[in-house]
Amino acid sequence: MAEHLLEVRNLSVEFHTAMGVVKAVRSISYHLGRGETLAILGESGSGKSVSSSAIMNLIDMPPGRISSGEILLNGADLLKMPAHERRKINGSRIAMIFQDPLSHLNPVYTVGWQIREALTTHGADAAKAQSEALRLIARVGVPHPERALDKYPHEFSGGQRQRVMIAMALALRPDLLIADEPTTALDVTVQAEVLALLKELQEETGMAVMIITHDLGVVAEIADRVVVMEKGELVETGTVREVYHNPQHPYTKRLIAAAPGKGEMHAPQGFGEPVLRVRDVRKHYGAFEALKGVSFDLMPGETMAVVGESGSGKSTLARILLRLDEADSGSALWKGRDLFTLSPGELYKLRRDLQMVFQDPTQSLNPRMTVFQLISEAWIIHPDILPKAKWRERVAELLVQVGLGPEHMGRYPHQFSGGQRQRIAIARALALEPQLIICDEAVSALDVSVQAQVIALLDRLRREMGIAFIFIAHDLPVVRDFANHVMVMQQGNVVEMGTVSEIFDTPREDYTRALLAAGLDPDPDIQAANRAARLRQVS
Amino acid sequence: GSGPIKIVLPEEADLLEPCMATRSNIGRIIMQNVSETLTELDVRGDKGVMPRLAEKWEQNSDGSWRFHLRQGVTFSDGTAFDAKDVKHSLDRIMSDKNACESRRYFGGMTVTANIVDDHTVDFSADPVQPILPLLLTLVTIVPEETPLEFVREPVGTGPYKLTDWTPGQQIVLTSRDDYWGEKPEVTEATYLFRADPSVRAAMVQTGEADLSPSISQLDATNPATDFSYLDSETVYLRIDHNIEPLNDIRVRRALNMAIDREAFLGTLVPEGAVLATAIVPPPTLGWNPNVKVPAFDTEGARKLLEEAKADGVKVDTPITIVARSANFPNVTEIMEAIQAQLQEAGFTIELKFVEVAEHEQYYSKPFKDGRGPQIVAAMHDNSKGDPSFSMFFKYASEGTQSGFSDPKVDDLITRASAAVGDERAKLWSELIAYVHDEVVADVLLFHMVGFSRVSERLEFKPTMATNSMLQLSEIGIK
Amino acid sequence: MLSFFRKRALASLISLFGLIVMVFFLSRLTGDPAALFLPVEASAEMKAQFREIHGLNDPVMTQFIRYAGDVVTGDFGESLRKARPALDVVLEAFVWTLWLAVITMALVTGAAIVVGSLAAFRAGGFFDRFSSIISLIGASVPDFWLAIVAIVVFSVNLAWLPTSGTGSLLHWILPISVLFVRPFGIIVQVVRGSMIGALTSAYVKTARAKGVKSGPIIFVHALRNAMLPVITVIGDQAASLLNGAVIIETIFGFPGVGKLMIDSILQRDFNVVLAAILVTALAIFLMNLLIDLAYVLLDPRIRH
Amino acid sequence: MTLQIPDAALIEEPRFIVRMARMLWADKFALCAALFLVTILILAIIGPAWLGDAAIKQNLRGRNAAPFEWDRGWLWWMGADALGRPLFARIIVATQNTMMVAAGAVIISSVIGTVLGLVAGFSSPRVNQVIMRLADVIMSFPSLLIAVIVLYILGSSILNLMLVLSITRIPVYLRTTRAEVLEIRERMFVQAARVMGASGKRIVFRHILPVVLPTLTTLATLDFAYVMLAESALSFLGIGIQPPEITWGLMISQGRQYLTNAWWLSFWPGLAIILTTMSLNLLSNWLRIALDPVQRWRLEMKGRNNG
Ligand SMILES: Nc1ncnc2c1ncn2[C@@H]1O[C@H](COP(=O)(O)OP(=O)(O)OP(=O)(O)O)[C@@H](O)[C@H]1O
Ligand SMILES: Nc1ncnc2c1ncn2[C@@H]1O[C@H](COP(=O)(O)OP(=O)(O)OP(=O)(O)O)[C@@H](O)[C@H]1O
Ligand SMILES: [Mg+2]
Ligand SMILES: [Mg+2]
Repeated sequence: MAEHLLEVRNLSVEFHTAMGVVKAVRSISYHLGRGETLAILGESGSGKSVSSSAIMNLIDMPPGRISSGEILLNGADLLKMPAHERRKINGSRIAMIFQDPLSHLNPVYTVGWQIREALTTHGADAAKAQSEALRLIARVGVPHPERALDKYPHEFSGGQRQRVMIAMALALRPDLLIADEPTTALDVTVQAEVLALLKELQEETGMAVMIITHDLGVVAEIADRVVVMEKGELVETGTVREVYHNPQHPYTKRLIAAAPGKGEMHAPQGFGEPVLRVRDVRKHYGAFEALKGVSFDLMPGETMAVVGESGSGKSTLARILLRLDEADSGSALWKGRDLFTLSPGELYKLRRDLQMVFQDPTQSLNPRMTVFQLISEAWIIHPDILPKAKWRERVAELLVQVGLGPEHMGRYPHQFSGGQRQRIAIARALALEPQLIICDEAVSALDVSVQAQVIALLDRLRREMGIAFIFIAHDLPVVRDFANHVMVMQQGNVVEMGTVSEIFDTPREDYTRALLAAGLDPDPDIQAANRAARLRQVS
Repeated sequence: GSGPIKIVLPEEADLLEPCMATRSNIGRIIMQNVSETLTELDVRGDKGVMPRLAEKWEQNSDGSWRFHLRQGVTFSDGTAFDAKDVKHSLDRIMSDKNACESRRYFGGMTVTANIVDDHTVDFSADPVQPILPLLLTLVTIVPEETPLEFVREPVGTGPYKLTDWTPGQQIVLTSRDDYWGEKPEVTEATYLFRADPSVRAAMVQTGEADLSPSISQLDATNPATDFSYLDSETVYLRIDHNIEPLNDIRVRRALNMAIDREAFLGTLVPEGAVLATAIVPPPTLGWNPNVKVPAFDTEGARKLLEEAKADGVKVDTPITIVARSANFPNVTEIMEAIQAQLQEAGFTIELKFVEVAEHEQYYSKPFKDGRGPQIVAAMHDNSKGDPSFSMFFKYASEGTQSGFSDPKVDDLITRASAAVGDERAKLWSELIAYVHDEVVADVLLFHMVGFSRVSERLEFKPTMATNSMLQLSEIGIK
Repeated sequence: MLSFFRKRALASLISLFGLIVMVFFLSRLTGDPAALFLPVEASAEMKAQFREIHGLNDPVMTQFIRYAGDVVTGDFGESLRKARPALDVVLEAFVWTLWLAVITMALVTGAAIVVGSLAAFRAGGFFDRFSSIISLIGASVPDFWLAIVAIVVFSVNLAWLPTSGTGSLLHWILPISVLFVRPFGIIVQVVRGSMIGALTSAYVKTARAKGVKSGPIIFVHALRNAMLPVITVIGDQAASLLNGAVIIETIFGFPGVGKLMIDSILQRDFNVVLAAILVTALAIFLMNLLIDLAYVLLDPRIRH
Repeated sequence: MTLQIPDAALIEEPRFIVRMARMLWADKFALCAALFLVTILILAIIGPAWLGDAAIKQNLRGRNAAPFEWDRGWLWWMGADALGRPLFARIIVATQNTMMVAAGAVIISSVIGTVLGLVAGFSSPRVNQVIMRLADVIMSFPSLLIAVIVLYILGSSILNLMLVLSITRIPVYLRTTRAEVLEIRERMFVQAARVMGASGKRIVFRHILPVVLPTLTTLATLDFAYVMLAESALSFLGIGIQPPEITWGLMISQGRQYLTNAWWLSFWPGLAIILTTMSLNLLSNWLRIALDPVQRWRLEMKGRNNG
């Protein structure tokens, strides 16, 4: 067995909470060879992040406890190693890309400093570290690398932060890279670049990659073998092709069946007056122009998907529409009233109509409030929506709608997995019964089965209640399934706008075409063919 | 032997102005060390007023005084001392351009100096001053060039001159070679200032200082170095006679009887303290040995109160005792004990402790209108040997701190102030007895003692005047 | 940035002026300096004369206008007590206080951050309990106890250090040690509390994943994030030292501004009080400005 | 379809009070602290009625009696003061005044300071500027001067003293709160609340305040000690509480001169202050953990292990 780089045997992890012990991971075993790529699939909350944290020795113990098992790296049990030896392994031999880049980057240091630290911690000198950092950040495709090194995490877009995390993890060319949903916030072109980068490094250094993802396309593109988890247990394992073509476990079957991008495309819906009319919105951060005149109309009951490269201003647009940031110029007429000039009082009344699901679920939930408090806060703020007696019932209902259970009501955000947190955020937005929901990567952290479920829910709401959506996403198949209209953005500009079918079937702009081409197919065979075709093109 | 010494004092001198030398924190440093006076009171023996810069003096027939000055005396700036300096010194004190404190001793009189010749000066006073030579113990002599405003570098004829003054830290006096008198053993005195008594005591113990004129009774534990001395401070309760029930003499008598003065000695008040029967301490002219401390008699006090009550005096009205925090050692405890003793006799007493500025408002006139019955606890210092420095202020109708008005008292004060010799002593004695026994003006408590710590290498005995004057020439070095 | 400074300076000037006005008028309600300067036996004429000389007889408004005019020309008046320019008196004392405050706070800050951080790192552990007890005793022990006990032990019994006074470096040891104790106790607790939060953040996990050692994790990653409340409290403690450590100055015979201020307040030496407040206020305003700048430097998310 | 989370959901979350009690039981230090504080509170209420007379009974012959001389009777076990009054009784009687001044001053200053800090951190730059400069002014106003002025003009009483001490403590809370608000208001969950239409008040009190509160509580507990000692200093200068009222601070200041001869005079009240501060602090540290969902397991785990 010594040929395996990593071997996890009978690993069980449990957490202590007020309501008893949560067994997050139950006796799972898998292995990973040198140069191999293992994808871990599984529903959100199934213990993917926890098991990889266990490998990194990052579980807070207590409250967590590794109740059984061993983790062998080159045959040595990491769990039995003295602390200082263990520490030397982190970063240099095993590195990790975290799921939630904003909270995992230190807010008070520049990203350059944080990348350099990874290098200097393991012995690089300052000058070397600087040049390496520059090389890395350029390699992961962050624009203006020199300047980027001196910026702080909050000055980046979600995708850019994720790339910073990737650069940091790759800094020391580890033997094993654990990537926890490394591409959820990346647009498809960048995603393709990053995946190519991983492959390249794998070839160069024989690095093994353990990738946790919900995106079957990514699995198809990069993985050799797959492990599927459900409720803390390992339910299926095999090569990518085996699992895709011949799933055994009902969950796996369901997962593969739920892969998006196969349904019918929605036709445009709304007729008559648009509910939201955005005109020429501009925004500067210092000298940097994040939005360069964005205009569009949104019809009632329609979904406007916003796709485009990471850092193109999508989140900025969302924030501006909600008056979380002030636009420099332009207007946004919501049912005829300009959102940008409303007084605080008027804005308050409109707030319940306009809701948002943020890109970063961890940060957008108050860590001191229980799920019940988080969701019912909406009704405290807008008391006319629901009488207090019905709150419990309705919270339970909402939780079920987003794929959680009523029993989660008393828990706090840190006790959930990333995807679960995102669902809480969605439930919170729904609680206000708004007429427009802006979803910033709202479903990218969800596994495809839940994603399908949530999309179905949103779609139903859209149809039944006429809620309009601005749907910011990188995942084109999801967009294809859900949107009526699509707006493609690049560098603060709208490059193309049209109905789903126009964009997906007859894209006009090169950038749109490139985006579509970079999309990944969940079928490993198709994906392999695509890749081969791409390589041919390049050469 | 001879050599330098270090003296640690509780309070820094904020000025070293000769005409302010009557203030104790200043006088302690410069009086007779830097600035001398024409005459000097003998505080160690009973020689009374002795010559200093004046060799002798006599009263002229018109009541003015002629002083013959010592010759061959020079100031520390090198100029010679003569009659013009004397006149200027007096004029300067009397000037209204400054706030010279010594002037207060000349309240109600005009004194002028007339130069007869270089070494003779006539002082005429209106009204005639029988104690002028005593008053002149308070007039420090400065060179005639001294401006009317306060100076920072005192120039005097004394055995020492100021050589260093670092405010907040130290003052250094160095002995003069050209001093007219005997050369003292202390060649240099460094004054240090520490407000905390236990630190002062510790400094002498560790050798960081040689002399601390005042330490706490509690620290005075080493008989080899620690001495107690009667320090001329008198603690008393000033009664405001204007407000019922304190306007009734029986009530005032009861106050006096209800306090067990003896019980304080050796407990809250140091052993050596003397029970007071007058506002001035025993060696003062006219101190009356026949006046007796009121006997402690709670029952008697209670009876007197009941009597007064029967006559309709509102003895139940709460009486406030106003005391000043940190006025003297144990002031709070003493006042609390007094309060308890008075309550025992049937009084209703409230205590009020205030800081110095507020205390002053209760103590001195004009008193506030609409005040309730009040007693002010205060401490009075007279080491000058004559009651005139106290009696007017404390007891005359016009006196600033007087709580009553009695024509006989006023008359006695006027007559005693003008009298000389035995007559003067007799009148003061009469006044003291009258105020104490007939008027029952106040509740006199203790003449306090102070404690000093003197390094064993020094030869020094503190006196009643040490508080306000510490002559370095009296310190011997073993 | 420059406009920030200009605005800040203007606002500070206005509040400084307000402070002076307030102190000027309020202090004059608290009694008559003449009665205190002159002995109790002084006659009414003498008191009147004294007031005349020092211009205390004029209406308070006139006095204020005169004072304000003088201050503008840099004249802070004379000390009644010391018959010297009030500003000289104050500056002399303030230098001592400033040194005392700066040295003490530098030592306190260093020590408290290290101890508080380590305590937070193993919250609930032995070192945490131990340092908590020590620092809490420090924060609540009466300072004169420490001062007197220190003198008795180190000066009288052991004879290692001088009891009090100034002069050599040795003289600074006791006062600084005694002054050290309380701010140390307070800041340790604040650091500890703030660090416990910071050490559980996700970015600390990232650092651990990078293999960063505990030392840098505590003192580089978490500490800077935890510093906001800490520097605020450091500022508060420094301000109270700048206003003068009365007890310490009194016991150790240290000629600082605290004792000066107390004496001047009790003696109603208004010019000195005003000058002292102006000087210390200026120092405190400056310090607060530095602290506000430190916020921005420490946390890039805070913008003005 | 509902996704089940293993096991966890099955146990119903216990009631708040029960949970707090369990967590208190889990931390024995905090438990002792809480018991001590409850005792103090009871003594503060019944002290004056219970031992009021014993505390003022003077006995000059028994002055400065040493502690632990058991034959004098239990009241004297801490020794006696300079007037022979039993220190034990005096400390108990003084609890009421001490707690009133200290708690009063700390509560007033922390509430005012915190509210102003929240306002300064959350509202327009102009309001911020005004409040912050006001804080500067108070901060540079020497507390003794405020004391002299207020107590001179209004007279010295427990209430006024409370007022004086609280004025001087406002800036710490104000500045601390504001500094934290500046950072917290940039956090995402605050923005999420804004999107929901939460009013400024709600954001400040529901979302921001809980994050600042632990730091403020730490400060407040330490301020208890500060206030009690400051009160002692004021008494010593003759502008604070004065006899026959008693507080621990006053007892300390009265015992000051006896420090080298009869240490117990100021030792016991000093000890009372130290113990009170320590208890408050232990309790506030416990509370910080108990109220923080991310930290709470520490106590819950222990509760489990111990009980
Ligand atoms: N500190 C904690 N306390 C209690 N439960 C926890 C804690 N951390 C994680 N869990 C639980 O452990 C389970 C596994 O979480 P994990 O983060 O591994 O999920 P995941 O598979 O990564 O999901 P996702 O894809 O949504 O990120 C979840 O049910 C979560 O609620
Ligand atoms: N506070 C800020 N200061 C400076 N620049 C900023 C700030 N916030 C965002 N930016 C910049 O604005 C650009 C747009 O950011 P935005 O978050 O809108 O991107 P996005 O389209 O949402 O990208 P992603 O898909 O990666 O989330 C980015 O280049 C980012 O660096
Ligand atoms: Mg996860
Ligand atoms: Mg974004």
